[in-house]
Amino acid sequence: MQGTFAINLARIAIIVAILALWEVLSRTGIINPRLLPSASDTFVTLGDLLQRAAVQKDLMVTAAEVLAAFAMAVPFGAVIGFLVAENRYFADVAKPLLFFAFSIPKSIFLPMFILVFGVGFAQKVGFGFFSTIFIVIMSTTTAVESVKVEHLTVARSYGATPWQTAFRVYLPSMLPVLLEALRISMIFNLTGVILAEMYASRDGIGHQIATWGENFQMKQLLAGVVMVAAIAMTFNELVRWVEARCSHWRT
Amino acid sequence: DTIRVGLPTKTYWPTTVAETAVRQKLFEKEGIQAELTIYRSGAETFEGMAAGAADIILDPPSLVSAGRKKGVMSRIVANAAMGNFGWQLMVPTKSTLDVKDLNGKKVAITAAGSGSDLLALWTIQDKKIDFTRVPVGGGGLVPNLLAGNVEAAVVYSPLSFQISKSGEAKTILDYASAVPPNLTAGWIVLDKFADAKPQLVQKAVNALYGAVGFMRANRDVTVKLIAELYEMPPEIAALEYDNTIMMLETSGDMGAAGVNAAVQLSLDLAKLGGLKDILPVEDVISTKFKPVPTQQ
Amino acid sequence: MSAKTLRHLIVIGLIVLWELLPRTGLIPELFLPSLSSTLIAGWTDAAEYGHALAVTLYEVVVSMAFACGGGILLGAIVGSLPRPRVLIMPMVSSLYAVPLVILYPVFTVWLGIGSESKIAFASIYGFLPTMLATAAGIQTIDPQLLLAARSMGATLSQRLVRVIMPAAIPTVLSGLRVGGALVIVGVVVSEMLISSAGIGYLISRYRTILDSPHVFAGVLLVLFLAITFNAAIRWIERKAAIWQTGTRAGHANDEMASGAMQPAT
Amino acid sequence: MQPLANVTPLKPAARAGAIEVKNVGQVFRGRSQDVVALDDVSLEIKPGRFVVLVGPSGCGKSTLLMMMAGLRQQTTGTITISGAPILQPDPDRVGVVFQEASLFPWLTAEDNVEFPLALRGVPKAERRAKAQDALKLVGLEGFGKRHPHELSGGMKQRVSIARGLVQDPPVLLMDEPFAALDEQTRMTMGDELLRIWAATGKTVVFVTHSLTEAVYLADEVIVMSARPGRIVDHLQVQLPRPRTYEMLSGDAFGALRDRIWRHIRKSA
Amino acid sequence: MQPLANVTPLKPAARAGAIEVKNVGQVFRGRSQDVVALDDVSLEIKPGRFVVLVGPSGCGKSTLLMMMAGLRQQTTGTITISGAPILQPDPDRVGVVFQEASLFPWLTAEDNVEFPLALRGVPKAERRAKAQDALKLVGLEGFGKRHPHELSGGMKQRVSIARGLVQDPPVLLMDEPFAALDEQTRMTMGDELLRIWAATGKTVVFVTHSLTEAVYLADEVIVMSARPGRIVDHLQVQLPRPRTYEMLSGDAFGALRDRIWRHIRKSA
Ligand SMILES: Nc1ncnc2c1ncn2[C@@H]1O[C@H](COP(=O)(O)OP(=O)(O)OP(=O)(O)O)[C@@H](O)[C@H]1O
Ligand SMILES: Nc1ncnc2c1ncn2[C@@H]1O[C@H](COP(=O)(O)OP(=O)(O)OP(=O)(O)O)[C@@H](O)[C@H]1O
Ligand SMILES: [Mg+2]
Ligand SMILES: [Mg+2]
Repeated sequence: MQGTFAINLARIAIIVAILALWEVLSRTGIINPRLLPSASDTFVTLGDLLQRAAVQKDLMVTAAEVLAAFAMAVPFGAVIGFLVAENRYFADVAKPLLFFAFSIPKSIFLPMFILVFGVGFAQKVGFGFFSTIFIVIMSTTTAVESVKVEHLTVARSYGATPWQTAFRVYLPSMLPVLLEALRISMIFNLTGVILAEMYASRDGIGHQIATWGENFQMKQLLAGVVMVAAIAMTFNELVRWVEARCSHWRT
Repeated sequence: DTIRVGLPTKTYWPTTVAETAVRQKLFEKEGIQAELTIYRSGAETFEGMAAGAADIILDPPSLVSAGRKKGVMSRIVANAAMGNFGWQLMVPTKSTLDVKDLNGKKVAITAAGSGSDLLALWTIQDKKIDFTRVPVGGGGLVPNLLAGNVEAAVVYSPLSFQISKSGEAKTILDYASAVPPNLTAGWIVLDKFADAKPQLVQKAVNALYGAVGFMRANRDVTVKLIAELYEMPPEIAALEYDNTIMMLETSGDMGAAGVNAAVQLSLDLAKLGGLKDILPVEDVISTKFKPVPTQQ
Repeated sequence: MSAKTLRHLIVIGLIVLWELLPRTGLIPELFLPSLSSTLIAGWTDAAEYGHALAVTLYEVVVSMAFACGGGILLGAIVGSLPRPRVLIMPMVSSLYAVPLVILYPVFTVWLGIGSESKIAFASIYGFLPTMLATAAGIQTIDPQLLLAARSMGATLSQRLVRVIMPAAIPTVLSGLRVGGALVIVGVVVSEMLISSAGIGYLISRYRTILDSPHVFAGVLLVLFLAITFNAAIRWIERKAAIWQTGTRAGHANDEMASGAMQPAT
Repeated sequence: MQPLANVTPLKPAARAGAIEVKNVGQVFRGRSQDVVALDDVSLEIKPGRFVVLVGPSGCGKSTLLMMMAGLRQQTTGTITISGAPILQPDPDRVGVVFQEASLFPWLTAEDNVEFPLALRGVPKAERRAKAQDALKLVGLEGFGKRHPHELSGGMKQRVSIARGLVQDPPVLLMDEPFAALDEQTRMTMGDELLRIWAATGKTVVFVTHSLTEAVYLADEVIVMSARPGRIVDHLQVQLPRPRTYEMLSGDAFGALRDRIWRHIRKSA
Repeated sequence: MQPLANVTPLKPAARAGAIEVKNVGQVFRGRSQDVVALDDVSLEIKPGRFVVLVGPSGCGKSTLLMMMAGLRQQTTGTITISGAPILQPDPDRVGVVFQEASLFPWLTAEDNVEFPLALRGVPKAERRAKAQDALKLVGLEGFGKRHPHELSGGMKQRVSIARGLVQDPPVLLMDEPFAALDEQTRMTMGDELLRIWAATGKTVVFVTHSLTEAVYLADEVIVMSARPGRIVDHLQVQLPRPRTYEMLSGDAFGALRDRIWRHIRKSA
C-alpha cells in the first residue's frame, strides 16, 4: 500500500509531462500549430464545445448508442466465447469462421447495416455490436483457457451447476484477463459507433467529429478526440477500480 | 408525409439548401416533413438511398449511371449545379509552382474516384501534364498540403476559401471557371419512389428550389446560417455565399435546353476516373419533375 | 456429423447464399455482388490485385513483426514485473482509448502517405491487444513456478523464456490471434482511408465509383490474408502443443477435462 | 406439475453409504504407450465403515478415489454408491478431500469452506456458522479471513479438510488428508475425524501412507500393489473402539501393522 | 580486462556450506493485522551437517527455509550462507526442494529435472545423463517422458526431489520432501539421501513431520514452536552412522524422539 502514493504521483507526472510536451511542441512551432493546436487551446475549445447544447445532445446520443451496443455485445459475445472455449465441437465448427470474420475490416459492412436498419439508433447500435462481438468472443475464449482444471474439478465434485461454475469459478479465476478484454471491447465498441456516425447520421458526436475533420478545424477535432478518449478512459478507470477490488488476493 | 433527404457531407452547399428549406418551413408549406441525414461522401449517400434510408439525395450523374448497372434504378430529377463552385487547385502560399509545374509532382485528392479525383484527372488531360494523385481523405487535404507531403491539393469549398483567406494557401486553378459547364450535381430519387410518390418528390424539389430562391434573396440570413452550420467566421461564409450559393441552378428543370449535353459532359469526365459503363443520358435523367419554387 | 463436415457445410452454405442472394435480387448487387461476378471482376484485373496484394502483404508482415513481437515482449515484461505494471498498464490502455482512426489523416502528415504510416497505424492497432492479453495471461501464472525458477538461479530473461512464455502460451497465442487479425484490419483500414496502393486502396476506390464486384474482390483478398495468417497460427499451435500438456488446451483429450466441459454444454 | 407417482428414492436409507466396486480397471492413454493404472479391482464396503486405503506411491489410490467420486470414468467395471451407479459427481452421496489442497485462491479460508454450502444455497448465517465450526475443528480458528497464499502448507490442507467436512455426505473420500501435518496435529485431527464418523455414521474411505495411522483409524485396511494397481490384501481391524494411544504398543496392533508393512515392502 | 588483484572468493572453501541465522524475524503485513511468523530466530549450522527442522504446522519452517534460500527477505536480522549474506537466490550456494512439488506442467519429468542444469548451460548429453541418474535414485526410472499431470502425487514429489539433487549445491534445503511418500519409499529415499550427503559433504536442512524420520536422519534436530515461530530446542543426535533400522527400537533413539515429541505436543 505504501507504493500507491508514489505510483499515483508518477502517473500524474507522466500525464503532466505529456501535456507539457504537447504545449511546448505547438507553442514553439516545432510542430505547426495549425496541425497541432496547443493543449491549452484544445482544452479551452473543449470547454466551449461542452457548453453547447448541440454537443451535449450529441454526446448523450453517442453514449446511449455505445451503452446499448456494449450491453448487448458483451453478454452475447461472452456466452459464445465460453462455448467456443469449453465445447470442442462448437470450437471446431466456429473458431476459424469467427476468426475470419474478425479479420475483415468491419466498415465494409456499414452499408449492410443501413440496408437492414436504416439510418438511426438501431443501425449505430447494430454496427457497434458487430464491431465488438468478435473481440469479446476471442477474449473470452482466452480468458476461459486460463482457468485451472483443478479448480473446475473441485467445483464439479461439489455438484456445481453450470451457472454456479460460471459465476463462482470461471468468473473470479479469469477476472484479470476478462477485465482486460472488457477494456479493449469498450474501445472497439466506441470506435465502431463513431465510425457508423461518421458514415451516415443525423446526430451523435461522430457526426460532429467528421465535420470538424473535413473542415480542417483542428482545435475542434482534437477537442472531439479528447472527448471520446475521455469517455473511454473513464470506463477504463471504472474497470480498473473493479479490478483493484476483486484481485487483491493475487500476490 | 416525410421525405428523407440524404446529403453528402455537412459542409457542402446542399446542406445549406436543405437546412434553409427546413428553417424557412418550406417543406411544411408544401405540406410535408423533411428528415435530413448527412453521409460521409457522395458514394455513401448513394448507398444510403439504395438501402432505402434516403428518398432524395444530391449526387453527380456518374453515380446514377454506375448505380443502374448495379441494379439501383434511380434518376436525376432536378439540376442543382452546373459547375464545380468553390473547387480549387491550391498550393501553399509560399510555393511558386504553377499548374504546368505540377508535372511529375504529387497532388492530393480526397479519394480515388471522387469528385476531386475527377477534377485532378481533368487537369492532367486538359493541361497535358502528368502528376500523381494521392488520396488523403477530406481531413488529410490541408494537413498534407501544409506539411509538404504533396505539392498541391484539389480543395473543396468552403475549406478552399478558408485557407486562402487565412493565407496558408493560394489558388492556382479555379475549377468553377476552368471546367466547361457540366451537370456536376443533381437531386436524385429512385425510380420506384418517383413512381410511387410523385407528389412527394415534386413537393420536395419545390421546397428545395424555394430555398435556393430564398437564399439568393436573403444574403444576411443565409450568410449567418452558413457561418453557424459550418462553424466558420462570417467572412468565409460570405465568400461561400457569393461563390457557390449564388451560382446554383435556380430552376432545376431537367428538360431545359443544354441539360442533356451538360449531363453527357459530366459522364464523359467520369469516364476519366475509371467509370466503365456509361449509360445514355436519357437513362440517367428524368424530366417528369419541374420544380416550382415554394414561395416564402 | 464431424465438426469439420459441419464447418464445411456452413462455408458451402455461405458461398451458395452469396451467389443466390444477389442473383434473386434479395440484396441489391450494389451491396453484395454475386460471388461469380466478384470472382470475374478479380480475375479480369488480376494484375492490379496482385500488385495491391503484394503491397498490403508487405505492410502486414512488417506490422505483424512490430505488433506481435513487440506486444508479446512488452506484455511479458509488464505482466511479470508488478511495479512497471501498475504504472504503465493504465497509461497504455488509456492511450488505446484515443480514437486513432479519426486522427489518422493528421498522422500521415508526419509519417507520409506511403507504407510507413500504414505500418505505424496497424502496429499500434495490433500491438495493444497482444500486449494486454499477454500481460493479463502472465498474471494468471502460478507464482510458485516463478519462485521455483528463481531458486534455481534463473535470470530474468531465462524466466521470461523458460517459464513465463510456456506457462502463458495459450494466452499468448490467443493474444497473437487477436493482434494479428487487428494488424490485417489496421493495414486495410488505413489503406482505405489514405493511400495510393494496396488492397484497401482498391476497395475504397472501387467503392467510390460504386463498383461493388471489384470491392468484394478486394474483400476476398483480405479474407485470403486472414486464412493464411490463421494457417500460420495453427502451425505454431501445433508446435506449441507439446508445451501445453498439463494446461487446459493439452487436457483436451483427457476425460477429466472433457468432464469439466459438461457445465458448459 | 403433477406429482410423480413412482419416484424411487435414489438412495434407499438401508443402503446409504454402501460402496461397491466391481471389476474396475483404469487405463490412461498416453502419447507413446498406455498406462494400466488399475487392473480388475473389486471391493465391497458396508455403510458406516471406516476403510483405509494404503499402497505404494503411484499404485492408483487417488485414481480409485476419483472414480468413486464420479470425477473420472473407469475404463471397465462398475462402481455403485448408496445402491446406484456413480457416473458423475453427486455431492449428496459423496464428498472428496483432494490430495492437493486445491483451494480457490480468490476466496478466504472461510469462504473456501463455505463454498460447497453456498452452491446449495444454504443461508449466509447458517453456512458461516458451519464454516466456523469446521475451521475450529481443524485448529484454524481465527484464520478464516486469510487467503490461501497467506497460509502454510499444513494450514491449507486443513482448510481443505474443513471444506470436505461441512458438506456432510454419507460417503467421505479423503486422499492423504494429513500428509502435511505434524504428528500432534495429525493425532488430534484423527481423533476428531473418528468422533465425527462415530457420531454421523458416515462411510469413510481414507488414503494414508502412515501404517500406524491406518491401523489406528480403520475398521478395514485395503492394501494395494503397484503397476498395475491391484488389491493384495483386505484386513479387518478388530481392535475395540474407542481406540487409544495405548493400543499402539499392543501386540494385536503390531501384528496388523507388520502384515501391511510386509505387503508394502514387497511391492514398493 | 586486467586480472583483478584482490579478488576474495565468495565462499572460502573452509566455510562453504556454513549457515548462520542471526536474530531473524519475519512479519507479514496483512490487510487487517500483521502476522509475526518468526520472532528472533538465531542458529548456526556447521558445514556438512544434516539438520532436521521440526515444529507444528504453521510455525514458520517454510518461511525460514525461503529466507535461507534468498527467496524472501527477512524483516529483521541477517542470514549468512557459506560466509556471505544471502540476499537473493544463488543456486551456487543453495538449492531448494519445495513443499509443493511446483513442477513445470509443460515439461516432462526428465525435462523438469534437467531444468536447473539447462539454466546453467550444461550440455544436453551431460544433463540428460545426470537427470536419468537422479530419476533412478528416486525410483522413477522409465517415467522420464511423462508430464506432471500424468504422475501421482508422490511421483511428482519425487521428481521435485530429483530436481533438487541434480543441482548439487553445497547447501540443500528440503521442505517436507517425503510427505507424500509411502513408508517403504520414504525409507529407501531417506537412505539414499544419507548416502549422497555422506559422499558429497553437503549441508542439508530438512523439514519433516515424522519424528522418527527426524531422529533417524539428523545430526541435529531443531524444534520450533508456533505463533510466533521460535526455536525451543536444538538437539544433537549422537547416534553412530551409518544409521540402521535396528536403532529405531533402541533406547537412545526413543529418548530423543520422546524429547522432541514433548515439545511438539506442548506447542501444537
Ligand atoms: N492423467 C494421467 N495420465 C497418465 N497416467 C496417469 C494419469 N494420472 C495418473 N496416472 C498414472 O496412474 C498411476 C496411479 O496414479 P495415482 O495418482 O492414482 O497414484 P496414487 O496411488 O494416488 O499415488 P500417490 O500415493 O503417489 O499419490 C500412476 O502410475 C500415474 O503415473
Ligand atoms: N504470504 C503470507 N502472508 C501472511 N502470512 C503468511 C504468509 N506466508 C506464511 N504466512 C503465515 O506464516 C506462518 C508460517 O508459515 P509457514 O509456511 O512458514 O509454516 P510451516 O511451518 O511451513 O507450516 P507447515 O508445516 O504447515 O508447512 C503461518 O502462520 C502462515 O499463516
Ligand atoms: Mg495420490
Ligand atoms: Mg511449510
